[in-house]
Amino acid sequence: MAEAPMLQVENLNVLYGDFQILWDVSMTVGAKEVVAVLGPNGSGKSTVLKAIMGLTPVRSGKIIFEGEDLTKVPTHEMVARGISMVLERRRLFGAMTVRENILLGAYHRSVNKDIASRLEWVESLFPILAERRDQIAGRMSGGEQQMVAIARSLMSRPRLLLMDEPYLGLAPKIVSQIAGIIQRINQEGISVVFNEQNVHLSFGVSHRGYLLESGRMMLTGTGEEMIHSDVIRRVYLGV
Amino acid sequence: MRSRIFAYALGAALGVTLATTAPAAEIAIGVIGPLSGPAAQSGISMRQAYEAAAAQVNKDGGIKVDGEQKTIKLIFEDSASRPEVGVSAAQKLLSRDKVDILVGDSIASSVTLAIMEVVPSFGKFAMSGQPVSIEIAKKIQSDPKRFANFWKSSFNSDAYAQAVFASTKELIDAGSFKPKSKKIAFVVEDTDYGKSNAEYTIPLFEKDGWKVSSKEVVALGHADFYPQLSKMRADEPDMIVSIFTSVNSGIALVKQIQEQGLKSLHMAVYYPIRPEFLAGAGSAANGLLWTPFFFDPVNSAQHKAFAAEFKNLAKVVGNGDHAQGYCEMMLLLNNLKAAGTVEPAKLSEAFAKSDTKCAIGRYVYDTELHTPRIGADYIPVPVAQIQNGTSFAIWPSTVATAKFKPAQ
Amino acid sequence: MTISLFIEQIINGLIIGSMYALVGSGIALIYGTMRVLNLAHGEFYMLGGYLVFLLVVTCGVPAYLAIPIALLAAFLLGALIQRITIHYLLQREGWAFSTIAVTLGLSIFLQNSALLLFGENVQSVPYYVTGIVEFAGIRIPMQRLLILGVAILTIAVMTYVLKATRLGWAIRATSQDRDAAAVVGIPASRIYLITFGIAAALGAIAAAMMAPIYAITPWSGLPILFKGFVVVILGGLGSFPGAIVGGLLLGVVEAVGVQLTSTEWRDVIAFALMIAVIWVRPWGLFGSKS
Amino acid sequence: MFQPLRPWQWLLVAITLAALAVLPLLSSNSYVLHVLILSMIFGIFASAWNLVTGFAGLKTFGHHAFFGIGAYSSALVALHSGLSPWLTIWIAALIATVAGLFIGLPILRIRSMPHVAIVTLGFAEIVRITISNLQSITRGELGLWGIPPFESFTLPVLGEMKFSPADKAGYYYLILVLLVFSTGLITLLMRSKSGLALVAMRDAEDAAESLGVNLTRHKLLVFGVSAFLVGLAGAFFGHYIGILTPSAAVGPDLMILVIAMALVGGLGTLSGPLAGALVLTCVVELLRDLNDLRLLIYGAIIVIVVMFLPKGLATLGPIVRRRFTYLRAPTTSPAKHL
Repeated sequence: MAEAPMLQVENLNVLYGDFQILWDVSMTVGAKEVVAVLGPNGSGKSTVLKAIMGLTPVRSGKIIFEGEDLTKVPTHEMVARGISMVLERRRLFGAMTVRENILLGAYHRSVNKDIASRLEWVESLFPILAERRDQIAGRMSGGEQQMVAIARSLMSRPRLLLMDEPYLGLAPKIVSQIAGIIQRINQEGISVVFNEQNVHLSFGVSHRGYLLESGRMMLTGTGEEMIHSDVIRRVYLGV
Repeated sequence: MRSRIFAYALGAALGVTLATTAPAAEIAIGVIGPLSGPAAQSGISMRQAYEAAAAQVNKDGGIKVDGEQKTIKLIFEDSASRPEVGVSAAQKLLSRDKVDILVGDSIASSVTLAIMEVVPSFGKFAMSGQPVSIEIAKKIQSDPKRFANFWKSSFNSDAYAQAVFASTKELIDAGSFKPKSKKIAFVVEDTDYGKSNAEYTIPLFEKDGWKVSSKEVVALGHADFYPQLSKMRADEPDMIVSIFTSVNSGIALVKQIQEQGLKSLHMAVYYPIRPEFLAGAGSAANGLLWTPFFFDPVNSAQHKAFAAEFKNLAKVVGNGDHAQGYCEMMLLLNNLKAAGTVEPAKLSEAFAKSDTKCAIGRYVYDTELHTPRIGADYIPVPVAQIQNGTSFAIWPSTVATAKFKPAQ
Repeated sequence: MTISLFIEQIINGLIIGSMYALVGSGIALIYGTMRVLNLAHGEFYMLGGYLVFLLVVTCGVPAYLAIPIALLAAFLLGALIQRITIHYLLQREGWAFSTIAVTLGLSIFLQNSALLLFGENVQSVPYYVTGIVEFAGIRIPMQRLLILGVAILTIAVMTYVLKATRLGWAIRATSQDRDAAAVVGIPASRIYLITFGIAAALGAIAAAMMAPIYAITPWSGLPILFKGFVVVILGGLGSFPGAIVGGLLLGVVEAVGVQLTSTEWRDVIAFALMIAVIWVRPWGLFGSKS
Repeated sequence: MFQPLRPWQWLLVAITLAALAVLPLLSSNSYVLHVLILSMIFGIFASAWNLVTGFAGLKTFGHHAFFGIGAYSSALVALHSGLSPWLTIWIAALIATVAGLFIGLPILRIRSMPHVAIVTLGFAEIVRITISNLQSITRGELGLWGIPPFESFTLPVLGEMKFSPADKAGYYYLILVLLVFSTGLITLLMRSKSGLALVAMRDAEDAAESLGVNLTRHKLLVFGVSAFLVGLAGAFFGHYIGILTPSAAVGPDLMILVIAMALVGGLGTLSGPLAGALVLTCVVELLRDLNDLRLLIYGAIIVIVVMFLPKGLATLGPIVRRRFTYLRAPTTSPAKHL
């Protein structure tokens, strides 16, 4: 059992109406691993993460986390199982303060014990947020908002963190800052799955990657292996 | 024959069973009135009263028509106080049930006006019930040939205006009401009833040197009169006239006038006629003047007798609507008896000559307007005052059971 | 117009306006959290009135007990209705329209159920408190002051719940971003259920307080629904504080309007104002553009 | 949906029309004709509302305003100018169109469906209260009466076309012609470039916009045509019933009725609203004896249809067919093949 990966996704099929987005997608994530899901625009990267989290209904396939089948578990129960997610474009509660946003991360009954120590831990990762705690979240810069979103998702002390396009729309300087944060989170013992279009950006922090094209898993491997793969070249450069 | 079969098939397809025409020994009278919707309470009272009158006649062996003794059969259809529903109901009664006579609407003037568009082309006799709108009479007058066989069984809407004005004038002449500035305020409901009654009343007062200080038109069922009453308290009118069909509005207004401490003489039109008014308004109603006080089973011996008889016939406690409805149906049946036929022209002749006494008065027609005459000798439109929780007629003197008492 | 008359009219307006605010805030809460326009909201008001009537008049329960019981019943009824209709529609395509359509059907259904159960009769509840307060030429009955007091209390409690409780946070979070709320562990469907119940209860509070003044009929919901719409448009659809301010504003405008003109065109003015607001500021007079 | 009809479909349409055309020759029962005439009036109304709501995706709740405007305009113009109703119904329809464009413009600025719903409801209330308050012109709630009926004329085969409550053949054929006209106009519009753009925009507004479709113009065109047809139906209604009151011609009940018809028949289909109008008009007449239950059942119908038959009665067909297919050939579910 100890050999089984932390997260196991098997033959996932997802449809929007009559349009099939994912075709038999399978992947695994190990404990304390950072995995990047790569793929061009519209390849279904986001859908993979949303399907794992239960935000998108799954037609067929299985999602197994720490030996438990989570395929039918509703989104709001996921934090109780140890999975948390940072949504695409931050998705903060814009009218609420930074502190309120972060505290909501510990909303679920299973994780709203010892909130003070969780808050302390999260604020130690993002000292700037402690200073800005009373600011309205919607009025912050993109990078700051991303930090709030990550802080919020960490309040439940997840064992697996899903990040949907964490670099999207951020300035290069901020991107490297976020990359540092991902590494920092991973050092805390948390597995991370994130998706990203840019191959080189992805492999700075990830141990392993998956390549999606038109809803199908094309390739997996370490950064080094993938960068030199013909498939990558074909998908990205149209060769 | 073929057309009958087809109509039957279509009828069956629509789920409509074609009514078998009434057996020869019955006179079918179709009645249209509100059995649902905002006026349903009055409509249901009218239905009970019509049924009681028909039952009375049938108990006495029916009516001899064309040499044959026949009983009365009433077929009721709902109008929900809506003209287009009333038109459908009339269509159904005239062409499906093939009624001999149509009565409608029992309450709503607008439905009556709509039914009048339908009946003449079917060549049947028709009569309206409680509707008072003068428009009905005007319509009859506008085309006497077309409406030769349409008769009203209630007086015209200006009767209330005259009662309000004449009784007020009498109170002033007798010295029991002394207006300081001759200012009058109106609070009326946004229905034809409210607006047209105000329209007839205002000129009578204006001609006599009164000034209308405010005219507030509120929605049907409106119940918060504070803004209007605050305004009036500042104006200090000598008299307030309120006209509602909704008892709800009436109760609220009377209570709120008391709360605001307004001292004006208050004359109400219509709503205190409903039995639930006194229960709702309680002591706030004391001193209120109102019209039309048709039915007084407490103080009028004649009405007391009617109430007992009606209780016996209908098994319900009679109210003003019952008295009117019973008298209207009796008027129709008496005239039917006199004519001895359902033929419209003959029936109209009987109506023109009718002189029928009933609990609420004596029915004699203005033959040009096809409308019963009003006045002390015919149908009085009495004004009442509520004194210690009971209504007493105070005007006209011929029917008065008490004297006006100024408010303390 | 004298100053005291003017003040009296403002007070008249605030009293009625506070009731518009309660009804409007229910519409705003429902729209805010689940983006559903509830055309049956007037019927929550109507049913709340009948509940109070049944308890106070038919069963003789004292008002201070009857009103909380009626509130609870209205809450449960609202939640039940949400669970058997809106709940399923929200999971389907085209929910924005189908939810409006289903609440329209519900509204007619509830009106006519009330008609069958309670009849056409106009029902009324006796004043909860009697007496008149008089100062500086202004007369206000205690019953009306009670209305204002209860409205202020209700708004204060609701504000506290929304700002400072776990449930309130969950409602606000869900209304701002359903997915983000789900991701942090907030069960959206349960929040929707509770919000619907709370909105129904807010309508019932308004009905309970108005029952001694505005009598109860199966149709009393419709005019109040239209007022509620004007209120939420003025305040910005979906904004709780906006609905409160919008309600008070509408009440005062109406009362002062009666003083200055006649009552006849009051509703036309209210609707025209509403359309004008949508034309120039679709997000409401007090809402923010985003 | 707007493919050219196949031969058998043409045949079906022809048979239906023929049956409707000969009906008055077979039955002189004016009550049956009355019910059918009402069905056709509401059929036009429901199809025109469906044009805006079902096809163009603009969810409005205030179309009864155009019905009332059409009804009152035609009646008042005919009453005061002495023009024939044959002419005034078209004038009235144009007036309703102008009103439609007037309210259509602000609505098109709004994307939010609830705002559109509230604005259109509010607009219709303004129209209703205004008609009700302008008593000197409209006689308010008492009802505008004395509306001239259509003039009779003689046709070669069918004989004299009378327009009277007892002999409804004339009204019947006229509304039948108007119904065919309205259905034809809607079909033509939906098959045109505008129609295609509309359906595209309903399904994906942003996509259609990026393709360079001028949404405002198309939406406004549809809104105008819809108001025109509803106004026409209203104008006919006025001359037919002979009396107009604000609550009957502009009341919210009317809109509720029409919404129920379109929903029951199937929103976004051509025949749905027509079928819904026929079914519900007959149901309303059948429930006449049930008085208070009438509207109760009606509300329940709307709820049930929205909950269980989201595409109206039209969905029943495929459901039944699927049942049968399933019984005959219980094949594996399609998901397995993916």
